[in-house]
Amino acid sequence: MILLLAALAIPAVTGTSLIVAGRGSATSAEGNANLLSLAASVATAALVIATVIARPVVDYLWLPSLGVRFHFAVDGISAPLLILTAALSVAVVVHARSHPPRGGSPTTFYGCLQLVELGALATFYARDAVLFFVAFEIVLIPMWVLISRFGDSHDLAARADASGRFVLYTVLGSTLMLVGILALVQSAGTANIDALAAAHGAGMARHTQIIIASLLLVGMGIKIPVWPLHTWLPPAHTIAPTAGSVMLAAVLLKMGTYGVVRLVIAPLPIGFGALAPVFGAVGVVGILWGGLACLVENDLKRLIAYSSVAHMGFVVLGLSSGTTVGLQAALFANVAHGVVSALLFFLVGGLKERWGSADLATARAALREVSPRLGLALVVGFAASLGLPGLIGFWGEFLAMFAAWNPAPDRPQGLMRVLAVLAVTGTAVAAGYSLRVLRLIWSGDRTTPAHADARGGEWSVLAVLVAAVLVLGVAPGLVLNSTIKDVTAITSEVSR
Amino acid sequence: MIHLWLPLTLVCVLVGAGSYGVIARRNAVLVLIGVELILNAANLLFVTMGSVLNDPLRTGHVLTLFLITIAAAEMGVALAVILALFRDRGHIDLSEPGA
Amino acid sequence: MSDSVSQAARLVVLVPFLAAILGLFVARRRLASAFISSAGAVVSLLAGLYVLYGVHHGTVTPEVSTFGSLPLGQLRMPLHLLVDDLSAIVVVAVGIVGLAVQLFSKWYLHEDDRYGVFVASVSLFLAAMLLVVLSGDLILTLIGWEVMGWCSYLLIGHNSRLESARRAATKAFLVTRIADLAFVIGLIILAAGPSTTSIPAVIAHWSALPGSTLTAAFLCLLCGIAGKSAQFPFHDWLPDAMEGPTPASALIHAATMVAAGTFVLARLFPIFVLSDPARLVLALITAVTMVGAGILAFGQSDIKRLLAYSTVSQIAMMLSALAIAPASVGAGPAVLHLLSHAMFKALLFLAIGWLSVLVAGTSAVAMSGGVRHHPELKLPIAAGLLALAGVPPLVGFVSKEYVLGAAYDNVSESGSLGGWILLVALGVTVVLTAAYCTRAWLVLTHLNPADEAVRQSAIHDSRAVNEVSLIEMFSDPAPGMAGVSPPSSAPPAAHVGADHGHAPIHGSARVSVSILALLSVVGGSVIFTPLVPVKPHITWVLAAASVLLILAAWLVVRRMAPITGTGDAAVRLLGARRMVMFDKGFGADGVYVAVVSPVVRLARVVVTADRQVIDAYVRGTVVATRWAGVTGERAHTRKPSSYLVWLLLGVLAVGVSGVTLW
Amino acid sequence: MTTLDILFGAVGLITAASAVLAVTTHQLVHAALWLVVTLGTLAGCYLILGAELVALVQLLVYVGAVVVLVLFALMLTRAPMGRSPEHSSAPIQRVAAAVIGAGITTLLAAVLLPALGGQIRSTRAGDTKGIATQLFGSWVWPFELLSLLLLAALIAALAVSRMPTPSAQRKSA
Repeated sequence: MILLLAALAIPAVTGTSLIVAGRGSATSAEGNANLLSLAASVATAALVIATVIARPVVDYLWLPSLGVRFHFAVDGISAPLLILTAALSVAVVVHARSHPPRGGSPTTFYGCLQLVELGALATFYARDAVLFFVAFEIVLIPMWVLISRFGDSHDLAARADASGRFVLYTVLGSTLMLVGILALVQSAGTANIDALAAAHGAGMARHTQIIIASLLLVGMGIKIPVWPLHTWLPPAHTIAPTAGSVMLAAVLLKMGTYGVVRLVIAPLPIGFGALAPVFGAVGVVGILWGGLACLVENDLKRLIAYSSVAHMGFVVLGLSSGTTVGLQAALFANVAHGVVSALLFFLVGGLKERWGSADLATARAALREVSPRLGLALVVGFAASLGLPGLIGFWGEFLAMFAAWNPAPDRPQGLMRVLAVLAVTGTAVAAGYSLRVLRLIWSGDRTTPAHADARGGEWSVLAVLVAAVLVLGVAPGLVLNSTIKDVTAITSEVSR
Repeated sequence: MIHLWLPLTLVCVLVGAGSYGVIARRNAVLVLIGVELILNAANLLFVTMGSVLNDPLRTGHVLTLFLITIAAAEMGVALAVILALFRDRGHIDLSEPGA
Repeated sequence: MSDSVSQAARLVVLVPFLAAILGLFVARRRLASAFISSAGAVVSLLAGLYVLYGVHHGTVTPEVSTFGSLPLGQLRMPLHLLVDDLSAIVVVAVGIVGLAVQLFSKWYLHEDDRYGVFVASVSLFLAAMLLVVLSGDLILTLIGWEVMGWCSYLLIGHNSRLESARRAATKAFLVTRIADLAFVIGLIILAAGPSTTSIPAVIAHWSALPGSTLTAAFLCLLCGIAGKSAQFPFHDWLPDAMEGPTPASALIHAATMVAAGTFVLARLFPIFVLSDPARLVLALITAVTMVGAGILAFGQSDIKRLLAYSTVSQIAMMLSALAIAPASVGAGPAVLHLLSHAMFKALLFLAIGWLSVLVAGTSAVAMSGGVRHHPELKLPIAAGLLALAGVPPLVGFVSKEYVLGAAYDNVSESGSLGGWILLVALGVTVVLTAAYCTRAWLVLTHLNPADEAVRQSAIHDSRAVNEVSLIEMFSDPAPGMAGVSPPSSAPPAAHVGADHGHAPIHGSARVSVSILALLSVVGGSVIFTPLVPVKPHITWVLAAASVLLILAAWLVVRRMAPITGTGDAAVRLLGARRMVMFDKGFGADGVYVAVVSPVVRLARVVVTADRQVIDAYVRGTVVATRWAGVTGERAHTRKPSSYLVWLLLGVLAVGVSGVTLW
Repeated sequence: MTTLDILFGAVGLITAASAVLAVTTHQLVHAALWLVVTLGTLAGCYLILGAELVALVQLLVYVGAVVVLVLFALMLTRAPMGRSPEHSSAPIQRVAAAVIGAGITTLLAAVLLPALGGQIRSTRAGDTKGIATQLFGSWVWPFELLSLLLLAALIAALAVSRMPTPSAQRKSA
């Protein structure tokens, strides 16, 4: 219990103290801030792993009049996401050692990173719907600061536009989500996520379920993001600093899908079942839309953002199938996208710093020739991105397609099969854009202008992520075994 | 012995007249007169209920006394504001747009 | 026994995989990577031999678990290997070719700075191919299938400094990937029925209910197989893939990956045979492919591309055996042809690669008379071409006899439409194969006294390298398309001849070529062993007919071959202008481009729509908010008395609503 | 009908009429004077209801002090004497005012009369002693707070009237 509280307290205390105390922007402050937040992240990661193993529960009454509890716990669904969050928090700090933040006080930068970690961890720990919402909102402002102050300063208007768009869009989503959560808590009579899931929507009328589910799905759909609510993502990623992009893609987007599992699928099975075809359809449109956009997009960071939209489309498709396979697929694809997008954004962030821009139309030295390490990481990253079997991206995508082909009995089978076929087509588009990028920047005969290869912190981060892509690709059971018990509880399917 | 509908009707009429005065008047002092009428309606209601209820604390009467005092204070401040307004604009016509 | 065989089966896949990972770590050190990759291939081959031994002597648990099944609710995914006589023999064949290629590439890529990466990719490729062969689970098949595709992307694009190699690699991967879409759907359909991906369970489930669903699944699978095996209409990536280094071509595009489709279908043969429509479609595809590719092979101006098209034709032959073999015959003929093709085609590629290093090019012009100048190559190339042509008693003859026999059985038993079509197509293909083999042999052994002087000076004077390519340019006026630029597949730094820089051939490379040659000659005797699932028999009528056809083709081509020039019968028969068309594969590439460009156009539409339509709503909220703000500000008259009206109206409204609602 | 009813009805009618006149008259000073009448008769109402002390205070403070303040305000703002229609707003606003006033009257009547209007109650006559005891007993702290409020209002009024106005600032600038 103390472990769990400490895992939340460390980033909270470090983050606030860095932001409040660190006014000086002297160069010495930077190193100290980095060391402090590195120590904090490592300690948090250790504690998170300890909580995943020990599974403690923290449960206090928080707001008695509303019945809101200060209730945190770990289960199989949240465990992989917690580890992902903690590990990437360490990674961004390590990466920032070799690529220091620009544009503001470094203490603010590291403080905001800590707060983002706090919010994400608390979201995944929370077992109370209202508490979940509070945690969900914690990440918003620090992330806005990261984008608006530490983002790409070439075009200040674009930076203001991107950060404003991020905040307004997500706040809109949060508002809808809050209304949905309050309605859910009101009509189900409890805010306890486990109790909500165990009830399976018992005692709630069909139309109530549909209304609440649609509110929550739109609200979280903005965060995921599903087409057509995705237009905040490309600018935010393009502008955000590397650390911001990584946390945004790898952690924040996951909070949306995690919320859908926790607050829509589990407690509102009938309502979600009614909306699932639409939800799955927008997911598949997102797959194709994002993939096609990647085929002609010329800004590398923007391209990866669109590929995120496509990958999250597979998660959405898996969720909408309503079977154990689909949920397993979605949860795995969630983690997979976290790892792959983190790898790609670390890479592209480093490349953008080396090149000065992320424009693909400019002729550059081929990575394979001048920086084989970056080249290797890029090849692995894009191979995983196109869903190559044996790498992390494959399992989620394939299983999602399988689940869509074989949906739960209350889903329209014909439509879901059409969606499965379209999703398969999306993997070919993914191959198209991945090879396009590789052909443009990885292979080639140019060796000028030369740039340095990855070393030190950057290389170790990339190498660890590449290893994760391989290991989870070869042994997907690591994640799937963790989630299966709670997933079968949600789908109430008998596991064979 | 008294029928309660009599004072209560008077209360309603006073409030209605006061509201009319607040809206229909342009001169700030006249608006203030409307406000005073509404305030007095409240007083009357207090006194009525204070007289007919067996309240050992005498709340109705005591609060009316307080209200009368507060009304005096309010009047003083309002006068000061109106004067300040007059010095600034040269008129106290509330249907003219403000600065 | 059973346990150790299971272990060996796991090692067969695991060792090359580990060799690939390790190889990446030591990629910069030549010797270490050569050692690791070769050792990986050797261990894998030995383990494969042990598995083969175990399968035929002793009890074996056919289903070998790997890393446990995945927990997926109702879908059972055991992820196990399947060890039986079918997989064991193919494992050994793949292992032999793999080892030969590893040994050969140490010499062939002697001066390549990315040798380490190359052999690591080859190791990974081997692991993937062996996984496909040993797989007892559709998912493992898919994994191996796609990883092979990715490796072939890496290997074709090995020389990524060349635009043509980059284009060929991208094209190969995209074409196969698009075909694989259907493959994936086919697998999903197959697995969805019995809710498991285990191949024995899938076969058991579907044998009980053949029907349109099964046909749909197989049509989807056939699409993927046609892509991977370079069958019409996906065939055009394979000739372009000759941009890759020759050892890679030998391994991937001759012996293994392109034949993987045959293996997968052979694996699923018990249920494939139940779907007549799918079999007819396969028969049509393979008939068109084998004849078309044979014709194209004859007209190629580049010997390596000739081999590529002959591969396409031969693969079609293997698949055709599956399309027509009666259920009683089984997948044996196809697998036998797969094995024999693996041997002689790998041999041919390695030998031609060897020659290409010596003469600095793979075009017919550069290679003309090559065997005369390098007599040590005479035997292997002759063995390879004879086996390819199907001359008795070489391995090609035996396996081709079985394929023909399968067609004959089909026609004589049931006389299906597919059987007749294929019997005719096979006959034509036998002639065509013999014709292009003869042509290649005549070109390679051509001795033109007039050219001899030029060639001699070319070999001894390094400046004359330019002249050689000049001659090529004159005789081959359209070097435009990807695979046509002749010297590209030689190592970039290679000079002409063994005396100019490139190291003399290593002993190990020579041995590997010799072993393949030996197997190509005597490999046919495998039918007398229990190692392959066929009964030893020869249909004498067919054998005699095919020998006669081969002889006729030989004589005709022999007569057509000119004495002057390069001794190329095709030039005389077709003329240079038509050969350009052959080199372009009759414009198949243009068709692919025509497919891609609408997609790119659609992508542009999507990006425009993203910014102008969807984002317009977002920007629209900004405009709307601003408008509401301005309007709201206008509504504020700044007149206190009108505010008072609203205030009291509000009070009234709240009061009324309160009273009425209460 | 009791005697008190008749008395209250008479006084109340005067009160209501004068209140209406106070908000409708076109002469400024008349408005103030009608206010005096209203407040005075209201004191009479209090008397009838038996609240002598409140009635006295009403006379003292309201009629005595507040009305004087209103008259001062009128004079200090140089209000025009005599009839002038400018004191009232535009006709449409007056219509709105009438509607709202009538509405509020109706609303209050609809709430108060059904709830309490039907009752006949006796009033406590001359209970000054009880009020005084409570005022300086139970209510002493609010009473003292009120004195503070008065003080604050005094100071505030001073401060507001001495405050430099925006236009004066503009002039001096």
